[in-house]
Amino acid sequence: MFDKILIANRGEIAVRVLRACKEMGIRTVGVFSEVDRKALHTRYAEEAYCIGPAPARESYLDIDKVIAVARKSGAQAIHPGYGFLAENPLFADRCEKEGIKLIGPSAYAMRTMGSKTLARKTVQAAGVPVVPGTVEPISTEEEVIRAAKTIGFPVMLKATAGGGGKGLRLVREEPELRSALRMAKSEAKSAFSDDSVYVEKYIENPRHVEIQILGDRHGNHVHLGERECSIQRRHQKVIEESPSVIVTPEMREAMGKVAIEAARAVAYEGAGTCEFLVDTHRDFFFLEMNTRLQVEHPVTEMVTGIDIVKEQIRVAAGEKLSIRQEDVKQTGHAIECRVYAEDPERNFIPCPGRITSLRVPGGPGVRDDSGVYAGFEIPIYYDPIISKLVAWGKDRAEAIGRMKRALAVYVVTGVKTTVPFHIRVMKNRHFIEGNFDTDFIDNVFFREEEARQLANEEVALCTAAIQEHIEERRRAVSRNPGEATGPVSMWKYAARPGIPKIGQVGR
Amino acid sequence: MFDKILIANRGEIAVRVLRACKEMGIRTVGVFSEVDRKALHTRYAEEAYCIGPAPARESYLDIDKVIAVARKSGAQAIHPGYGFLAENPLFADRCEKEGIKLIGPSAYAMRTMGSKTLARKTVQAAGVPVVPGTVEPISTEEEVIRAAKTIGFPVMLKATAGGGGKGLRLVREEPELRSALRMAKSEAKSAFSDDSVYVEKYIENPRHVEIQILGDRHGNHVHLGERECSIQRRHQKVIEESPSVIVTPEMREAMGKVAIEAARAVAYEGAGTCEFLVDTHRDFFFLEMNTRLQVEHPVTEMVTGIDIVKEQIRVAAGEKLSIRQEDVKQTGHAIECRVYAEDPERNFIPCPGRITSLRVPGGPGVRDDSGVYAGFEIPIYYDPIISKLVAWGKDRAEAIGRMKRALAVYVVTGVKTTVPFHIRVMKNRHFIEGNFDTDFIDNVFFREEEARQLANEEVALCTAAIQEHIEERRRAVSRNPGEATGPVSMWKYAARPGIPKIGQVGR
Amino acid sequence: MNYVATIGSREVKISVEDLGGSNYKVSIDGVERVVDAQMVATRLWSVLCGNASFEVDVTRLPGMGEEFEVLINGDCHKFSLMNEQRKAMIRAGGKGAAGKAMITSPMPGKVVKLLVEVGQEVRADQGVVVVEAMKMENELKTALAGKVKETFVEEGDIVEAGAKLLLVE
Amino acid sequence: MNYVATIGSREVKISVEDLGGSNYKVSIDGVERVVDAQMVATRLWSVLCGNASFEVDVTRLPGMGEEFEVLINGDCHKFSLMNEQRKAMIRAGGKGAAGKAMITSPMPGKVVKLLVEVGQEVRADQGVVVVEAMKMENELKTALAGKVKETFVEEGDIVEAGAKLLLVE
Repeated sequence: MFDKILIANRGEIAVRVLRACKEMGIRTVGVFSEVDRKALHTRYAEEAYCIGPAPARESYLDIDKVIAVARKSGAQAIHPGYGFLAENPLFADRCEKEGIKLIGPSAYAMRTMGSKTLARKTVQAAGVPVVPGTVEPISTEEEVIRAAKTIGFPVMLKATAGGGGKGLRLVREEPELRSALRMAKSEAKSAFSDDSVYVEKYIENPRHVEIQILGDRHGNHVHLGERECSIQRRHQKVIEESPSVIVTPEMREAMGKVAIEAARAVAYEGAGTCEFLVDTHRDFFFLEMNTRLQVEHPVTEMVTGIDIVKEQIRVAAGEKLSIRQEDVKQTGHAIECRVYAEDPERNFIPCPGRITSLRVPGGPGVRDDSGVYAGFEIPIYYDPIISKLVAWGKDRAEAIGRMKRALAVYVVTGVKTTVPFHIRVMKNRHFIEGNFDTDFIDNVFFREEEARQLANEEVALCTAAIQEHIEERRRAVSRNPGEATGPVSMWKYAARPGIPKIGQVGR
Repeated sequence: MFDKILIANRGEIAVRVLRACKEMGIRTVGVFSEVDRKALHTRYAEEAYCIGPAPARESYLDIDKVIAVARKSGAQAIHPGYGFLAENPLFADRCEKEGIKLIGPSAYAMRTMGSKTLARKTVQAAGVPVVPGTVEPISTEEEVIRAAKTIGFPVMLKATAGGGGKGLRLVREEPELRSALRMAKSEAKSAFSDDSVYVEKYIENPRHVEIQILGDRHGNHVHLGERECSIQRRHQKVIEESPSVIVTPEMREAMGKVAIEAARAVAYEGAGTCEFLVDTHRDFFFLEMNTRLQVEHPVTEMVTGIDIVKEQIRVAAGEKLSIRQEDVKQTGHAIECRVYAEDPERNFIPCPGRITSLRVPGGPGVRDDSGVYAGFEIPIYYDPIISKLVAWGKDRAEAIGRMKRALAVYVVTGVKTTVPFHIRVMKNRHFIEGNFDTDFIDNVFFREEEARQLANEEVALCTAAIQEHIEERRRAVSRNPGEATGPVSMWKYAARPGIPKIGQVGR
Repeated sequence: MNYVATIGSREVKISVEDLGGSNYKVSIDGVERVVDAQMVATRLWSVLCGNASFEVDVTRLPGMGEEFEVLINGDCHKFSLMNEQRKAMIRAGGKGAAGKAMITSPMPGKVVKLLVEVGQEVRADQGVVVVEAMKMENELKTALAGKVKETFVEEGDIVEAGAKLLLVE
Repeated sequence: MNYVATIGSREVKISVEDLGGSNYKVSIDGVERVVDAQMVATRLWSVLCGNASFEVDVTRLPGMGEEFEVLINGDCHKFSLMNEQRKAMIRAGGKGAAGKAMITSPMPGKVVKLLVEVGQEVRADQGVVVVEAMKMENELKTALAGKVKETFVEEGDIVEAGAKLLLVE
């Protein structure tokens, strides 16, 4: 086993990996950009090295700097988390050259699965069903138009190097095609430094179901069942759950088998995920394989009891998988809500800034994977994820109930978050009934929300008026300090012991 | 099912019950004393009523006031949590008279099990093994001395109405007896308003193992396996776990059967716990039955997946138990550390005061059952419990690893807590090996701790010196405001963006 | 103190009176109630309205105009709230700024693209500028149709939250 | 700035020099190192000592004397730390208070019982007063043997943390 691991990431996922290392008694090395000196991952690592200025290109994406820290600190392995260098085969090559173990699959597996078109070819050869579309990446507008016409509208434009919903565009009719292509390419360019795209048939009302797999270098592979990620906003996953309400035991077995075939096709080592689209007939089509730890891995951990990050580390150290397929059991139901620093009232624009207070929910069945703390300044340079809130219940209804009560007391002040959005989803009838597809949020949920009457308006008005009243009184006192003993802060007012005079009984 | 439940408690346990109610969609009514207006349970309840001044006797222990709130709010049931009115048969009688369902066993069961001596008689008749001792409560010093001599020293003095380690005294030799009796009586008087005590044989090197049971009014009883509570400080449980390292499957089955017999003997309804002492030969003796939810119930919930509070509520509403004995499975291992506002460096004296900052650990397998928040002022009037931190792992080693890493990042400033104590226990060799009895902390652990060398002394010195240095600079600036733009707060210094200049690589 | 709240097109009169401690008598359109409001964290209030208990997160938006966003269990109430006297003053003064729309940056970020030029005609809801923050590009729109009067930033500029970007008339 | 730390009977010389930002050159008994100390919450510091990262919780005890308790991952370091000049001044002034022990209440609570009377002889480590807080009775002891000189409280009194209870000489 490794003595020391470098975590080449930041935020919640770096903290997640740090936790696994600490639990295993492995020493940890963190890296941080200049704006992340006080970030949680810098605080929690046992050693921490600054690797440059805030822009990721000059720090977290700089292979030379990361390797230099690994050598200086004597780390034997690097965990890349997700994003940044996680699926970069050049980084995998470099680690191999330096004799440092990258915790993840081989550069070959990354290259094959990283190219959507090559991945399609490879898994198709292994007998995995895929969505109809182009097999080669295409670059000119004319080629794209020709391909789209051949496949038939609606089509999806997808970045060849894509992931995380970036460089993705749905095109329903031909006239939209050019502008959509331009935007897909520009996003792909800025996100992946590669603007090539391909075209796929768009499946109507699809559900997004993915299979978590684990493999070791001794040829063993298991799957840990499925996650459903159909609650998406603009093709970005926002809520995930396991198991999926539409997956039957037979379907799970079939999908698991196919996912393992896909993994075997590239001699996959470590944790990976095969994503599928499921159509209304419950037929499933391979979409892509993510050759890294997924954001949503905790839902699988909660229903199986398996610590996926620890398994990653063990197999990277050359150990055999500690579990066989027959040991994997899904118990109960887990749901994850991604809490972003975004303003749901302003079309989810990012809200960097300082978290002035934070209270994280606890209690039975609730897991919070966070990368922030009260007082932390969320930088503008990186993904706006604050935390992943996960709730487990013995069944889906209990999980929803727990998530609802946990979200209701999740307090983040100073920046806006998506917590209110999640509360609304948890109360939505279609969500509760399990009746949704990947377009549910954009097409159904927001429309229903607009028509909704808000509750407790008078409480909102009262409280705002009282706050304003206290503020005005405070300002008045500040202007006329002779009238009082001194300026009075809001906090002082708030903390002043007062005996509540209403609602008392029996005195 | 009930529409509305009143929670007649405060702090973490009131919050725990509120969570269960919210998850079940049941409306909640909280009660609070004048110092608890801003307590978490007051904030989280959907209705909240002030029931009087801070001293519990005038608020949380005042039956009339609690009943008045129940009637005014229309609550159909009352959950008493633990402590306060939870095991008071007079309260149970009163609830019955008022037609309000008390969530718990009958007044008869409380009376029988509440009197240690009556309990012993009752369970003995049902074939349950008990510790040798007096069967009747005794009150005069002479009687106590006589009984102790008959049983043979060492003996335990125990409050008849006792619980939670209060009113408990070990007497090894006769000369200690009088003073021990006086203290036991005085503690019993102030804790339970009843100073009668009884005498029991003291079992050397015992381990404390208890069985969680559930019963409904239809005559069904199940047990949820055992908890071990041997990590005690002065007979107060501080760390609990499930399963116990010394309990074999056969022993579990035998203890479970006996616990159910004890419960049946009083037609027990709801959640209850049979406590046993286990001697070095793994023989077990009934100690007492707690007729309420236990502080340490979460460890059982984490290994069984059963929400004990929800089961309490369901059976109180007249439903049948939702689980049969064969459905109960222990999976993995869970450990609970009670985090108290106490100073482990000063003999664990209570530390009420304002929590200036709080960061609660999260991530996989960690549950925090807390009753406080950053900014909350812990009152001097009640139990000093802040939170219960629970860690689950697939085995005991993983649970300890998780607990250790969770405790390491558990931040509470403003008041001292027992977190550092727990960190030390998690690192203790005997604890890790499972080699301890109920006197381990007092007799072995503290002695080993005294001899220990502290790590990182130079870091401690550096940081204190830097803090002092900044403070002096700040004071200097305040005295000579002309030299700077104004007084500078510590926080400003701390938050000042600075580019770390050390440890940078690759620039 | 007397206030006027504007919710959409509705106007509501509110008055607040101190009762000592953290208790206030609040009347909304003449209906009185006693409210116990305790601040428990920055901008977060524990409110007892009678015996009903609420957690209320109050944000007063920066900038001119007393715009509030109040969160209660996932519901975001948006309204403006103004001291009655101030409201009256502003009314008397008239709206000098009618027909103008200043586009400001809702967050700190980088101006990636100006989609319009000075003098260009724009329709309501047209995208006018793209600001990037946290790896996301955000197209900002003009609520008002008209002509671009002035731009205050160039592509590549780093801007603070609330920074003026361009003016539509 | 120069300091003297006293750990048990050991004395350690410490000097701190600003390097700008949050960096300091700290020397302990002549051994220098660069320390990056950032306050991340009240009294809680994120410290990089070279590249080793620590979370350090620093409590400066109230009362006279610069007594510190510093927590690092469950280890509590106790020492006094004093500006060198101040230390020198105090030394020059001599210890007027030698042989006296003031028993103070370590927490807010209620005085339940005075176990000794004025004039009574006490031995070191003898319990002298019982203070109750949070349902627990706490027997406070005198570290010093001697005679009870004065009592400042009566049974039943509610006392603050740090309140004088009695004096042993």
